[in-house]
Amino acid sequence: MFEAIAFYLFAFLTIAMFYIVVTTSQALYALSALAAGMIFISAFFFILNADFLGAIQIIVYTGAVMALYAFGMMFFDTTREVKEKKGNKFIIVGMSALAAALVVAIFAAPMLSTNIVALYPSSADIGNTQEVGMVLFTKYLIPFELAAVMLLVAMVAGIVLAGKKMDNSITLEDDTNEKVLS
Amino acid sequence: MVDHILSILIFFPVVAALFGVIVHKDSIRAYGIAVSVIEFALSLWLWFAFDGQSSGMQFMESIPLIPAFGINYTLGVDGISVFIIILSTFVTLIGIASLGEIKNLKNMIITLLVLQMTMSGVFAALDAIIFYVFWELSLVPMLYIIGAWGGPLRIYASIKFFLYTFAGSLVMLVGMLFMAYFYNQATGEWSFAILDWYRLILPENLQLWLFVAFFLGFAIKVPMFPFHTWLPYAHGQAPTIGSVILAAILLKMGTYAFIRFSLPLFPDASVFFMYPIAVIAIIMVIYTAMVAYGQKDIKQVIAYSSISHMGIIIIGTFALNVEGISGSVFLMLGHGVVAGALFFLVGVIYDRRHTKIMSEFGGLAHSMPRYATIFGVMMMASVGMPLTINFVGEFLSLLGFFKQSQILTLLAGVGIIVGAIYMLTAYKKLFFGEITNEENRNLPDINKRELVALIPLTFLAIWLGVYPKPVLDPINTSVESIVQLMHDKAQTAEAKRRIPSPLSQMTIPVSSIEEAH
Amino acid sequence: MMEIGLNHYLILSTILFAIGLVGVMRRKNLLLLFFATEILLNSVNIAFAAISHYYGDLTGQMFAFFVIAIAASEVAVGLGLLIVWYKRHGNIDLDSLASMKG
Amino acid sequence: MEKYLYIALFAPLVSSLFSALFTATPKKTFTGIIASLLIFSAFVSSSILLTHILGGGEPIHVEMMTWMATGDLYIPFGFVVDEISVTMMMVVTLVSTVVHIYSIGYMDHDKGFNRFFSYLSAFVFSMMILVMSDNYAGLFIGWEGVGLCSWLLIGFWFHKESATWAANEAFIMNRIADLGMLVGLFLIYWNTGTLQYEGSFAAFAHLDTTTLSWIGIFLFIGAMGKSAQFPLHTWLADAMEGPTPVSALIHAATMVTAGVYLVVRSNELYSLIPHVGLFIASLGAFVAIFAASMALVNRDMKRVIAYSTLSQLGYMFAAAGLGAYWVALFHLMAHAFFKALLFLGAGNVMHAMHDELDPFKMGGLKKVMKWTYIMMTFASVALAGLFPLAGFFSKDTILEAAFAEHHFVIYSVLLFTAGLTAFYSFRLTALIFEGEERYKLFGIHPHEAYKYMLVAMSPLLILAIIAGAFRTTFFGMVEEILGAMEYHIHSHVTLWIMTIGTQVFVILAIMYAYKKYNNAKITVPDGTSAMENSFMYKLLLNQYYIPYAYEKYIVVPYREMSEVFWTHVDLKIVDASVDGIAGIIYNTGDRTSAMQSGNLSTMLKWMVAGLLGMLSLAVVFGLAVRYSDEILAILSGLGV
Repeated sequence: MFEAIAFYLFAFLTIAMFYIVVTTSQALYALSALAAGMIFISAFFFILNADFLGAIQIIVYTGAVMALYAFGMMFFDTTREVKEKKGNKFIIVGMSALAAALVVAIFAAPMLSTNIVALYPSSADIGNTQEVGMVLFTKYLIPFELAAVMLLVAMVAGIVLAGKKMDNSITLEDDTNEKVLS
Repeated sequence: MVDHILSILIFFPVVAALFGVIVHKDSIRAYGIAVSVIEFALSLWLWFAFDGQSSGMQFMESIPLIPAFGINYTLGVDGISVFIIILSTFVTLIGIASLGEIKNLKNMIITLLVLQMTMSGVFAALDAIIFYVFWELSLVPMLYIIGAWGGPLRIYASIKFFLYTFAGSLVMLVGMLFMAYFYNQATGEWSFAILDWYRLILPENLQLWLFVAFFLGFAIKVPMFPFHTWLPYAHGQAPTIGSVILAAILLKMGTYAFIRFSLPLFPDASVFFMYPIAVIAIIMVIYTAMVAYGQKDIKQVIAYSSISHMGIIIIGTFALNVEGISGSVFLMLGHGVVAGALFFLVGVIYDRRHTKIMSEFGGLAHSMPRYATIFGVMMMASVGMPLTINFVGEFLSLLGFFKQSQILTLLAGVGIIVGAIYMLTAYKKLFFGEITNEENRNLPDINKRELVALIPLTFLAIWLGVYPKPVLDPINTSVESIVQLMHDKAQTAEAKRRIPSPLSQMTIPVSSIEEAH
Repeated sequence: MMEIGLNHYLILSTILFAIGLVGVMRRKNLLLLFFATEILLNSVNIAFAAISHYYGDLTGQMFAFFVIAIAASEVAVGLGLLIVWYKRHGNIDLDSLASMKG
Repeated sequence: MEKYLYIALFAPLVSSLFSALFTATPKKTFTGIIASLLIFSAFVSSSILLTHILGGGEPIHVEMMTWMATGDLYIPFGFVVDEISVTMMMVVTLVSTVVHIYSIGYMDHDKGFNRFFSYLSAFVFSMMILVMSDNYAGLFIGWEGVGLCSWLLIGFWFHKESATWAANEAFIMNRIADLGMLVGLFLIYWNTGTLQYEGSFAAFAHLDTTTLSWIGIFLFIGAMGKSAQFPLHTWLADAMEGPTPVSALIHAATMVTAGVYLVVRSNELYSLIPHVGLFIASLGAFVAIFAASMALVNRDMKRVIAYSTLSQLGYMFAAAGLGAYWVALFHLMAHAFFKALLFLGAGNVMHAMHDELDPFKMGGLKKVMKWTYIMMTFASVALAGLFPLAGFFSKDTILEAAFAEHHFVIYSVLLFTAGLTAFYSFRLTALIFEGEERYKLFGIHPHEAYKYMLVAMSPLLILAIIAGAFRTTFFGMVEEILGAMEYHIHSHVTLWIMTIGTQVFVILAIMYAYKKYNNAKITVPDGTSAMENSFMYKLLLNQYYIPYAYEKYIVVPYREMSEVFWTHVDLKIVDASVDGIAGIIYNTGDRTSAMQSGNLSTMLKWMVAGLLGMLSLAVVFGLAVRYSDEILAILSGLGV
């Protein structure tokens, strides 16, 4: 009962937040709503007994990613109202809704849903941090290490791109840049 | 060394081509000739070491490439393929020896050597995947030859040539993959070896589908009506050497593949499709001969005549008896020699006048008598004069098909009439009459370099017409084993009847012409 | 209705994904487009976590975990590129990026 | 004896190759002399072989080497000298020796002197293969070989448009017939298992009549082309564009008789199918009168003789078709002698008249060309069939045969044709040699031919006179192989009446011709006289409009159809559809590249659309799998 209430509550909140993200014309609202949505999502993880994942969600998304976005936004003129394109909203929303409906239909289809029905619907023991650690450092060790390297590379890339020689482009070359580079 | 002679034949030219890159361009001609002489000598050695009495594959080599899927590098030749390989090395040799002063001679020679590799590879391959690889690889040098040294429309012609044949062979590839899949279903193992596939007896409806898949690939290559339109463009735009090799060897890949794949793998389907294909072949023979008659460009005449002759080869192949198939194999050689020589001959006047339009000429027999003589000999060979190489093939092909259908053979035989019409008319336009165009009056007669190419071809055209036995015997041996295989594999009563066993003694059937219909 | 099953989570995930799709399609500002991609990634994460839970297998969580790692990298590099672009062109408007026109 | 066989066969080849060596060099008389000597040696060998056969010797049969062998097919280069082939060999080598020697003089001033001898000897070689081969395939080699040489020789003066056109026409017409012959060969092979004469003849006896008839018909189609029978006859008259010795050798004495030879050689076949034989005889009789009628009015000396050849070939086919093979062969031989003589005489006249061919422009030539006059007159008498010259014996026997076989229609047609023959031959001699010297109007100074040319012709003259004497010998020789029978009219009275009646009829025709054309009033026709404007005259002069019909209804439509096939069918339909497919693909690319606007949100929209499409497919397939049984039921209900 409690689980259901929590689910519906957070579901409503998450949808609302994300709806704001995609509709608002103020970048700051969008950022704030996104951060809120991320936190609400972590609630699902806690409900699902994925404690570690929930923690990661809060730390990485709400902490690191949002901070990055916040810093990023400082470079841009965020006070200005975001202009939206005049394209046909009906098509966009319609297509998205249709896609969602189809996916739901696929899930709801009797013969498929029987396949997807949970094998162990309430195994409460699974999902604690210890077990995650066990799996992560045995079965998924190499992907884990690779992810670490990837993050490092991404960090370096971020610094190089945004950091030095910010007056010059290093990805797009044109006549003015050639002298600098050479 | 003789055990690996096929590999050497295939890879020697390409290795030589790689070294050719570093050869100085002044000495590249000598280098090219030397390499092709060695290659030709190797192929002659192959003939020397070949046992004409044995019907099986000889000089077999096998190296596993992808053992999990049974893909092996398997080579081998029998009486059918060995002569086409020799013809290909021969044509390459005289082609390189007679190359004129063209731009980028070095690139041309390297391209020709690579082309030589693919040609030997196609005819020596006994593994479907290896066959397919060489089959497709052969397109690349030819694309390059047409596209780089061709006439004004060369880009269009080369792209058309490439895409058209490529599209067809992709369907063939699907057929091959399915064949291997079926082999896997039947035996539990994977194999792409043609000899393994020979042992399969496929259900008839499956044969029909696979036959069609293979047919598309082969028919475009041959080229059969109505897939023939790439050929006139390719010939019309290609430089002389390109046309020669295209007509002499590359087209033969299609007809060779019919004999190597379609007939022994799908005997029932071959019988089923015999009449439709014969009708197409007859259309090819007569229709393209008429189109050839309507041409204004001498090279196009010969290009269309090639298609017409390929029709006779197809007729012979689908005679499904020893006489017809031997005839068609022999006609492949004959057409290789004759069409090759005719394209050389057209190249001769093109070099002098830079035009191929027949109305520009006339009365050339006055100014170039030797040229006119050789052209005349080759023209007569082309129209199937007895004691020339083409007659043996045409006679046997038609003779073979006569057993299957008398009316259709009669129609196909119309080819000898219409063939004479366009050839004689073209000859008349080029050589007879007074010299009308002053530019033709002082044309130099054929020179030594051109004679190097033409004398051997002329000699071959007559020698093999008078005494075809040394070539026909090994062909016959191999064809007999193929026909026997088809007879044994045939399932339907119709197919058993249509494909006679060559081993059983021939009985003299007492039948009337009505009964046969 | 009150018993929360896997389907509930999947449907929620789908709805969030649809919202993300709408954002991806209608946003013109590149930064906000990035936000929308985050929504997409997160919606998938919910599905992973839910499946992991209901199947009793940690693999789903692992995937979600790596998705988060990738999202973090993406943001780092993406923002860097965005800043470079902004320095050159003075805006981060999608319509100004059309050099891939075929 | 085999030695002589090989000499007879290969001496002409050696001669041809020898002359071929000098084709690029200016005229060398010795090539002509050596070629003539070599052909003469072939003639001597043939004579030796003839005496061997006449002396009751066994036929000589050699097998030189294998030509084609595959499957059950086995074709050797085999040669046989028996009664039939030795006759033909004698005719061929004799006439060709004469023609070779004659040509040394005739081609004296021609640039292509050496080339001419090369071609001529090659022709003799092909003809020898044709007559000596012991199988149908070998015969076909010679058959095509003579066709090739005929093409080369008709088009010998290749700078002349008309000559090359005639050469091509001859070759192509022959090809049409060759196809029939080829089909005949195929039928023989698949029904008897061999192409050897011996084997196939032996097997013919076991075949049913229908098959045999088809074989006979197709072989005869081949013979029709070579022997220029209706409707494939037009090439022969046009072939007169070639040098006259060629006309004498090829288009009178030897090649055109190859068809008769084929029928005679296949006598064992044709005697089994008398109804086909009757058709051959009827066609022969028709061609005899048909060609003779065209010869009546023609104003080209060589064409008249060509039509006469055609007409005589009709006689031979009539005889062969009626089963009188030996008569046909005998007439073939006799005809070869006097017709070659006639042609060579015509050659002399042409030379003298500077290639003028219209006899109306000649006249009175007997004063300057005495020997030619004598020879041509004798040849014409022989042709007309007057006693005691060769033509009488051979032609009269044909008439007797037709009468004895009770084919009175054929008999009367042939009899009437004999009259026509006499008329046109003497119309020609009268116009050329008698009367006013009309040539003077054209400023021509005729002269007699070289002595050695006349000497060379003399054997033919002698043979044309005395060949009839060999009738009994000949009959004795070929009796066995041709199953010959003497044709005896039951009552001697009838025979005498017939013979004398024929003779009188022929003499009357000759006299009428002389009366009409040997007078001073003959002028060069200018198209104004009543006769020239009559329908019949025009019809005959235009060869019954058959060449025009061929041109209009076959040649021109063929050419136009070729053009249409190329420009419309090949380029506009076949190729255009290929290009169309390629174009559709190209255009699809062009159009859809608008999707690739470079604008991210547009592309994203397309991506989502694609996703949507695939999801829908997933749903559709899912449903299809779920309800597959129902779908199958519905489809089967619809009859799919």
